[in-house]
Amino acid sequence: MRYVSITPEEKRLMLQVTGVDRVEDLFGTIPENLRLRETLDIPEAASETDILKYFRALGQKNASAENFEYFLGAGAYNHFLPTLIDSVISRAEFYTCYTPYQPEISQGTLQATFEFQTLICQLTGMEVANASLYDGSSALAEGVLMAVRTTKRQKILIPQSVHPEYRRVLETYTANLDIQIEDLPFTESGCICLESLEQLLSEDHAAVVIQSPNFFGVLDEVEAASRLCERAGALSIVVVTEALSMGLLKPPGELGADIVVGEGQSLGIPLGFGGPYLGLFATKDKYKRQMPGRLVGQTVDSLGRPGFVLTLATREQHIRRQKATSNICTNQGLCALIAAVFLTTLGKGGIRELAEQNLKKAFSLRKLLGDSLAFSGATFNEMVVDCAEDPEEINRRLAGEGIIGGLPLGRYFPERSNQMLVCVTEQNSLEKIQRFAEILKGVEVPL
Amino acid sequence: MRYVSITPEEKRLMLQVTGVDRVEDLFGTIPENLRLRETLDIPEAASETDILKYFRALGQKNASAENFEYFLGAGAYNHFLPTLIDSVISRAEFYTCYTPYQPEISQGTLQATFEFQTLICQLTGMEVANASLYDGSSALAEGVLMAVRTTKRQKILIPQSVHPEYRRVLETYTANLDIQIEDLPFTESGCICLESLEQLLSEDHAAVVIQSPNFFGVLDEVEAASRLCERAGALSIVVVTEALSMGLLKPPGELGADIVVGEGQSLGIPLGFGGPYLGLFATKDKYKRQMPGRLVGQTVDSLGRPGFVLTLATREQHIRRQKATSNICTNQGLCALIAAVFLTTLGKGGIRELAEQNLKKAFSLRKLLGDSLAFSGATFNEMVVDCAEDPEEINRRLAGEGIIGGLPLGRYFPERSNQMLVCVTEQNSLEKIQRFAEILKGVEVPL
Amino acid sequence: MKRTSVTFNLNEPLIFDKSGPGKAAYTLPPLDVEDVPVEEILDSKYLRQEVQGFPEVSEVELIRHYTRLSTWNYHIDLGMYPLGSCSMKYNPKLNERVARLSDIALTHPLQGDQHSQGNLEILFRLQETLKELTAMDAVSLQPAGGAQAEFTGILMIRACHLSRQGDPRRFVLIPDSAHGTNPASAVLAGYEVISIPSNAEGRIDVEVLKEKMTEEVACLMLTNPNTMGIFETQIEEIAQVVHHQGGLIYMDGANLNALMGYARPGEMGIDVLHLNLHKTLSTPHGGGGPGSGPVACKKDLSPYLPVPRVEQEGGQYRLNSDEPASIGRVHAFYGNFGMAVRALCYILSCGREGLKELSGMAVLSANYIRRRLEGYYDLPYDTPILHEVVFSDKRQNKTGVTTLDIAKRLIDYGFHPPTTYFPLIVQGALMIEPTESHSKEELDAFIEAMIAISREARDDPDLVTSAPTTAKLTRLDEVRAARSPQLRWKP
Amino acid sequence: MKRTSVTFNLNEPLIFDKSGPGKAAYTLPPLDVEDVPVEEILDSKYLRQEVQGFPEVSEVELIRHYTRLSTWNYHIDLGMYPLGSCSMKYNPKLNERVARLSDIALTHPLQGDQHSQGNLEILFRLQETLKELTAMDAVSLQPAGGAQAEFTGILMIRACHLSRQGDPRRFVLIPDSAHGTNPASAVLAGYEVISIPSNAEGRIDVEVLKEKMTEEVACLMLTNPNTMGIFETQIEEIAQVVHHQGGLIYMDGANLNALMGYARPGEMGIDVLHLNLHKTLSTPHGGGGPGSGPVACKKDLSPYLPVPRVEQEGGQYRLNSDEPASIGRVHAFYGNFGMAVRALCYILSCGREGLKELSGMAVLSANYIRRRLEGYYDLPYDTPILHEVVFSDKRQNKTGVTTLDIAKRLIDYGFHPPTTYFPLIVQGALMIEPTESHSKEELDAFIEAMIAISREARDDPDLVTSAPTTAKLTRLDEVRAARSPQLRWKP
Ligand SMILES: Cc1ncc(COP(=O)(O)O)c(C=O)c1O
Ligand SMILES: Cc1ncc(COP(=O)(O)O)c(C=O)c1O
Repeated sequence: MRYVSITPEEKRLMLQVTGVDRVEDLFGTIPENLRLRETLDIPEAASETDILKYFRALGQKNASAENFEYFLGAGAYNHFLPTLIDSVISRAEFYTCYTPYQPEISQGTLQATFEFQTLICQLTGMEVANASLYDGSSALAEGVLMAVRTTKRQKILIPQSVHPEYRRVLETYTANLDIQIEDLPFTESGCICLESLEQLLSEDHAAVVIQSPNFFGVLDEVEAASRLCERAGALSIVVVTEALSMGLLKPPGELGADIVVGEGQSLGIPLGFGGPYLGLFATKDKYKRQMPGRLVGQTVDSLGRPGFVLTLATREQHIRRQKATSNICTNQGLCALIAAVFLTTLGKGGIRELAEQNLKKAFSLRKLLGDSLAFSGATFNEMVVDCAEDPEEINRRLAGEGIIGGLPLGRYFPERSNQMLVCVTEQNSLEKIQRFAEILKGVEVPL
Repeated sequence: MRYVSITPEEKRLMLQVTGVDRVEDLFGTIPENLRLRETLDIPEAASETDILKYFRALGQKNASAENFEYFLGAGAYNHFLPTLIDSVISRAEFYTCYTPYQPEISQGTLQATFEFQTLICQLTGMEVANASLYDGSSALAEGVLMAVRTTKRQKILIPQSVHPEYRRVLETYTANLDIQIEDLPFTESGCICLESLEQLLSEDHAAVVIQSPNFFGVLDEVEAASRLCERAGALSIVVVTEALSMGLLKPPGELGADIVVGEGQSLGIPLGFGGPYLGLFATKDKYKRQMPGRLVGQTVDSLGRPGFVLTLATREQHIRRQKATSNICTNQGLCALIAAVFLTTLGKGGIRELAEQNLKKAFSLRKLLGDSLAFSGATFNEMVVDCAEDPEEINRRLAGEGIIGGLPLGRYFPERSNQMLVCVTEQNSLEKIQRFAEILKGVEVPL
Repeated sequence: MKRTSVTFNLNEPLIFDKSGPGKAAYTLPPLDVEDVPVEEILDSKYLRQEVQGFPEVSEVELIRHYTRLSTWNYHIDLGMYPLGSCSMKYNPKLNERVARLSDIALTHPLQGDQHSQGNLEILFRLQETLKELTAMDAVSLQPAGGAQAEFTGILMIRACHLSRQGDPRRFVLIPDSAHGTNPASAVLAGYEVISIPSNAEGRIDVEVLKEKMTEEVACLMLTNPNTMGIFETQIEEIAQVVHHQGGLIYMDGANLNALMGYARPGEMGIDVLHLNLHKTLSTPHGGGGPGSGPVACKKDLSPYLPVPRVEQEGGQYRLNSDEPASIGRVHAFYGNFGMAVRALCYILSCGREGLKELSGMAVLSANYIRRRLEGYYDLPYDTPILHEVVFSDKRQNKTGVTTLDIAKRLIDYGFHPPTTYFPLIVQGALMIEPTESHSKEELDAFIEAMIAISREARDDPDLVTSAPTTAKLTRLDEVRAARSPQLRWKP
Repeated sequence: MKRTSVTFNLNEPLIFDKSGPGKAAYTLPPLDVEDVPVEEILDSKYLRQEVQGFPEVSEVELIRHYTRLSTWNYHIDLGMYPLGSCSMKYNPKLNERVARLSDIALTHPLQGDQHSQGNLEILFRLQETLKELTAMDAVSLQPAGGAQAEFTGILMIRACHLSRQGDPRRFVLIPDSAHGTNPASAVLAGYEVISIPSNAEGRIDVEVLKEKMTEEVACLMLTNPNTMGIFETQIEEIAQVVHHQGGLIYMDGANLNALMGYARPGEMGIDVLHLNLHKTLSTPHGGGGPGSGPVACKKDLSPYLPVPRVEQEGGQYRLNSDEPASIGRVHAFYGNFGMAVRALCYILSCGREGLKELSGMAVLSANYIRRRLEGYYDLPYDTPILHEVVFSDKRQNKTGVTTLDIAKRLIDYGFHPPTTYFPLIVQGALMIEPTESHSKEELDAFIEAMIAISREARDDPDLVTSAPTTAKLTRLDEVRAARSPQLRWKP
């Protein structure tokens, strides 16, 4: 057993010190009848060689971005993963340490997290950001809970143009907390209906949730909605599933958002079949003591030297237990580090260039698709297409050409079974974009 | 340019300090007419994404051990590469540092090298080993030079059963040094002819070189030859191209070798299309001051604490210049670290188990091939097979079944154009061993 | 050989202070589509200026920045990290390699079952293995950590009560030794918490439990072995008491590293349970995650598990979201899949005997430490323990030395301190969980350091109260940090 | 911000002292063929006992062992490593990734041209690029390092003379500032060495050269820019002198990092040249290799290049060993292929402008250091320099401080010292080569440390002569090491 470091002779000595004859004797406090007599029905230990073979064989049963070109987004995006990231996060110093409870020997994680918080503030245009939550969906739930806590109101307005899985998570989180989730209609542009919002929004509402770019890819009415929220004393919660968009688009913070929640997967995290991802959470300074999750702050040590610590812990479960702002404990530390490395790698110029490439590539497809777009609103790198044929069938055809097609919207919205949510990133080539358009429209497209 | 860290403004400041206007001005000592006017005819910088694509595409034009099963050895062996190796050598602390000239800040490399030297002594059964040479072939050349230096004699006996490329290197190295290379015959068993050796060996001979297992896979007469050498006052030089064999076979040191040279590739180094590999060099304590290459020794610091330094540097070119024992400077440091990690991973039990698996798997093929073996001598994991057909043709057939066949001996020995040198390691499966035998014999083999 | 030397270490400013215009660490391929100006695609009202404050550094600077930062961390690959309740065991390198195989790592969660058979097999097989390990009937891998798993499990219990009786009930009983996430999760699920005191043995006080266990109680949420490392020997009686009142039992399985192959929660009357892949099953803690908290339950509760479920039929795997009784989702997609890959790799590497050996050696190591230190540190409970031991600083208090001081002094000896001041029922708790990973040499060095500190506390308390002296920083001012929080860099 | 802090660092014994029977860090698959006992396959006379003294440690112990060791090394990713003549530049991570692609890394050298087209393209393309970079006509990538390349190149010169005149000639001229490998390689190739003194400018004394350059001289072996970082401005005249006597010129191209895109040896009369991929082209130095020393030559000399050669014909690549005039082989297979992969990756990453920028910034950085330090350290030659600068310790000698002391003191300031006591023509040489990798901040910190040391040397020399005080060890006893060598562990 290569993961155990004690020889049989040392084991004997240790047992002697411990005063028992056999390891089994140490389990004496477990009632006899509860002790497992049989061996577990799990295979015998496999060798490294066989394990690698097994997982490689499993991999071959998947499609992956190594072999396919993806036109699929919907909350998980196939972006450039700079080599630098793995060089940094593969350092055991970063990935084998615990949450930095002992600041004297955790300054590496602490400073990196402080930088992450700063980068997220800059990206979102907000004043304060935490050290991460599980993913975008639970970040949304936490955002709503915080709004309820802060406003002491119980109603939430949210449109169907928020990622349906996020919405489902929100419903699960709020199900037993006397919170009412209400639907906010959207228009043909794909944006929320501002008139309806004006009508529906009342003094009972804790928050309005908007996603932008929304689930249909459309840049939504964040600024107008935030203004309405402010008037009603509700908080404006903006969800971003495509964090890269903020490299180019006006960030929620500049549009009046009170809380920005999002998914940081686009920031250097592999698609990874859905996780681990990175829940982003940013808000205004005045709400910082209401925030969920870990926060790193700057301070000095007893000799006056600057350093970092986990702070505002009185919000947290390990201090406040049932009164905590959230139950979260372990979060997504290493993914936050990934995002920090990614954003630092790209920097001011790169984040914009990358975002522009997404916009322009998606635009080139948009032009090719012309009148088959389902919504008229402006888009970033995703758009909904009306299909002449069953989208699932189109996807089968695409797969034959090494393309993973878009998301058949019927999977979430039965009434939209002829629509496909398509994503184009910097990873898509002109050649495949054209081919994709051809197959989608069932005709040859002139170059 | 991501590999440069100076901003345009900083560059301006630095130029100012330096007293020139443009970087070009710093090249003023290069005569006008020698300065390059044109831009180099090299492509423009490519992005990380495009470079990865390019090299992946190149990789797809190769066969590799990822997709093929290899029955090819001949000085380069497809063995198990424990994951631990890359975890260790990917630490920048190990791979981005220089030769440990400053021991105070190089103890990591120094201690690891000291452990490597010890492991090689243990494996070869010798008393002292150096910190590495370029590869097995130049290690052989250096061994012969050392024998000449030590004995002050000029003749060398060496059979054709030493790796032909090693022999070619030896010839290149000794071509201008008044050293005579003489041929030592071998018998039908594949071993050197001891009677001939007895006849040929004289007081003019500096050394006899034997490879074991030799190029034909046969375990050679090291002990008898060494005894004869001793009698004649010549040194016995033993070449080992399959270092793993010493995990099971009596090592040269126990058989009377004076110098052991070899290739350490089997010890955790990827096939790597032939390099970087690892030249091994070990000898008796009494010859240590005649050795080529770097040596790490234990000492104490000025406060009496134990530590390691490069030592016996007066043998080396940077001190002794034209009188040095060798011209070698940069050697194969990181490959020595790989071998140390490999040998430590396997340890006492693993090296034997791995070697036994090689022996047993090769034996299973040997049994299947029965009477088509070209030599009668005992073998470890390689053997020469007489083919009914052109071996190159057989290899083409094998390739169609995902198998890289053995080495057609005709490539080195025109008179052996119907023979193939076959290697079986622990990486070969029973299934492919059987299939290989079938195709080689052109018949179905009963299981 | 002394455990530590003192050497220099490079300081490093914030990355923002290294930024300079014109430096960059990235490259992108040239755009292959028509380069339409952004303003022609989007109205300028949508566009931001460049991101203010974003750094511009070269690749070299970036690597040096993070390399220097990294050297300021203590980590498992360096030495023992005996954080109680955290199971800081070795994180195998093979797990990391397997999780990075591109055909596994570069897969999209919505690419469809037919394109994901390999991944679905990983999820399914891990679920099956966890069922066997715990003797539970069904598993979901969706929760991303222990806390989220607790929340999920309690929601399932709630759903169960609702469907059985139309009433979710009102309370959750939680022992006072429980981890803070337990009450926090119960509240998030809409319950009120009733605390159950521990008895003199450090176990649940069954008499009190009987008293508090009414028909208004949805469940008892216990940890077994508990946070003192003590097995709840009366677990069967406890289960009876709770079940008798129609309640259910949730088990926080954070401490499963004590039981693998020796005992199974499913045979103790547990109804719902979570385990932490990032503790028991060796996935790295990553400086604060990602973790993964699979939830396991008995058949009765399985209708309430989150969706989607991974199912197998005729050798094909599929995702099924059509479960009307499900509590819904707690995470988009399928949770922290990458952690599942690592955990399965670990299980296959260890095998059935290996897993049992791990728990055995973890328990032996903890008991060995306890025995060797009990002469030096106060043991608040002399009940036998399994995988971890909790001391207090009572003896050291006499000279003014506290748990905090002892922890900081351990740093000077080259160790990460144990968990401190938890569980709350022990004043000045020092909670030591070695796990099975360490050599006897490493354990002995830790023990000797602890013994040396106990002597220092007696003979030279200032030495201890002024520790650490050999760390990069010493005793950071947490009050100041909380009073005027500096949570980000500003230009 | 101070550059360094002082912190603890873990000590670690030899791996042999951690060994214990029954521990293991490996696993192997079960044997799938018949398990015939070894003794039935081989006579026992062939078999050894188990390897005496081989360690037995767990995976955890192994990783901790090497992790701890690693922390004792200074390295490029940590900070500036200004070793003169070594071009210790940043080693890009992308190179490492590309070199590990399994379809490239797991290929057998003898698998045949048809199965190796990708690898052969790498070799071919790198050769072509190096030809362009140097203006030479042919390249071999076979030599595994600079020294082996020198040997190869001199052998080619020898073969050339032999074939031209039936006489290899007898001498090789080498400037006294040359690297030690130069004379050692010349002797290995069967020549005697004549040393050429440097003139007051630090350049080859052309008058002396003229004197020594006879028909018995096979070649002049020079380094350009030389080891003082000084360009041999009279290179054309030198070439004329040498060629006039039928001699050839070998250029040690270790310093090519000064010239890329600015000047090309092939246009200066150089006949044979080597360059070091592990210097100029960023392949990592690995604590002492592997390196790679491609040899380039003019058309006249190309018949003598080692075999095999990589050739292209009709889009197909092939290896050709059928070159009767070749000197033969200096390495089995094709040399250190993995380094060629990295170097090509680097060249493609930098591109034509990038390579030039590298050399430009390397030269600027060296000149900047020189300017800022020349007020504090003696500059033995005030000739303009390119990529490196050599100071001496003359001024510091006045208070008894030597180059060794300055070097050791730099460690306390968090820098790797420069190359010391080389070139030999400068007493107490301090040879500083920054390369292009560093930020101005890092360069300035180095400069300030050097200035501070010069002050300390004046005001408090003991501080300098007792350095380093913050390294793991200080001033190891090399005399003792050499007098009674302990070259291996023994039980
Ligand atoms: C006993 C116990 N329960 C629950 C948790 C919470 O787990 P997580 O951090 O994964 O949310 C922990 C983790 O520290 C724990 O030790
Ligand atoms: C000028 C010069 N020539 C030759 C060499 C030898 O190169 P290598 O170490 O690759 O053999 C060096 C390396 O230090 C050098 O600096």
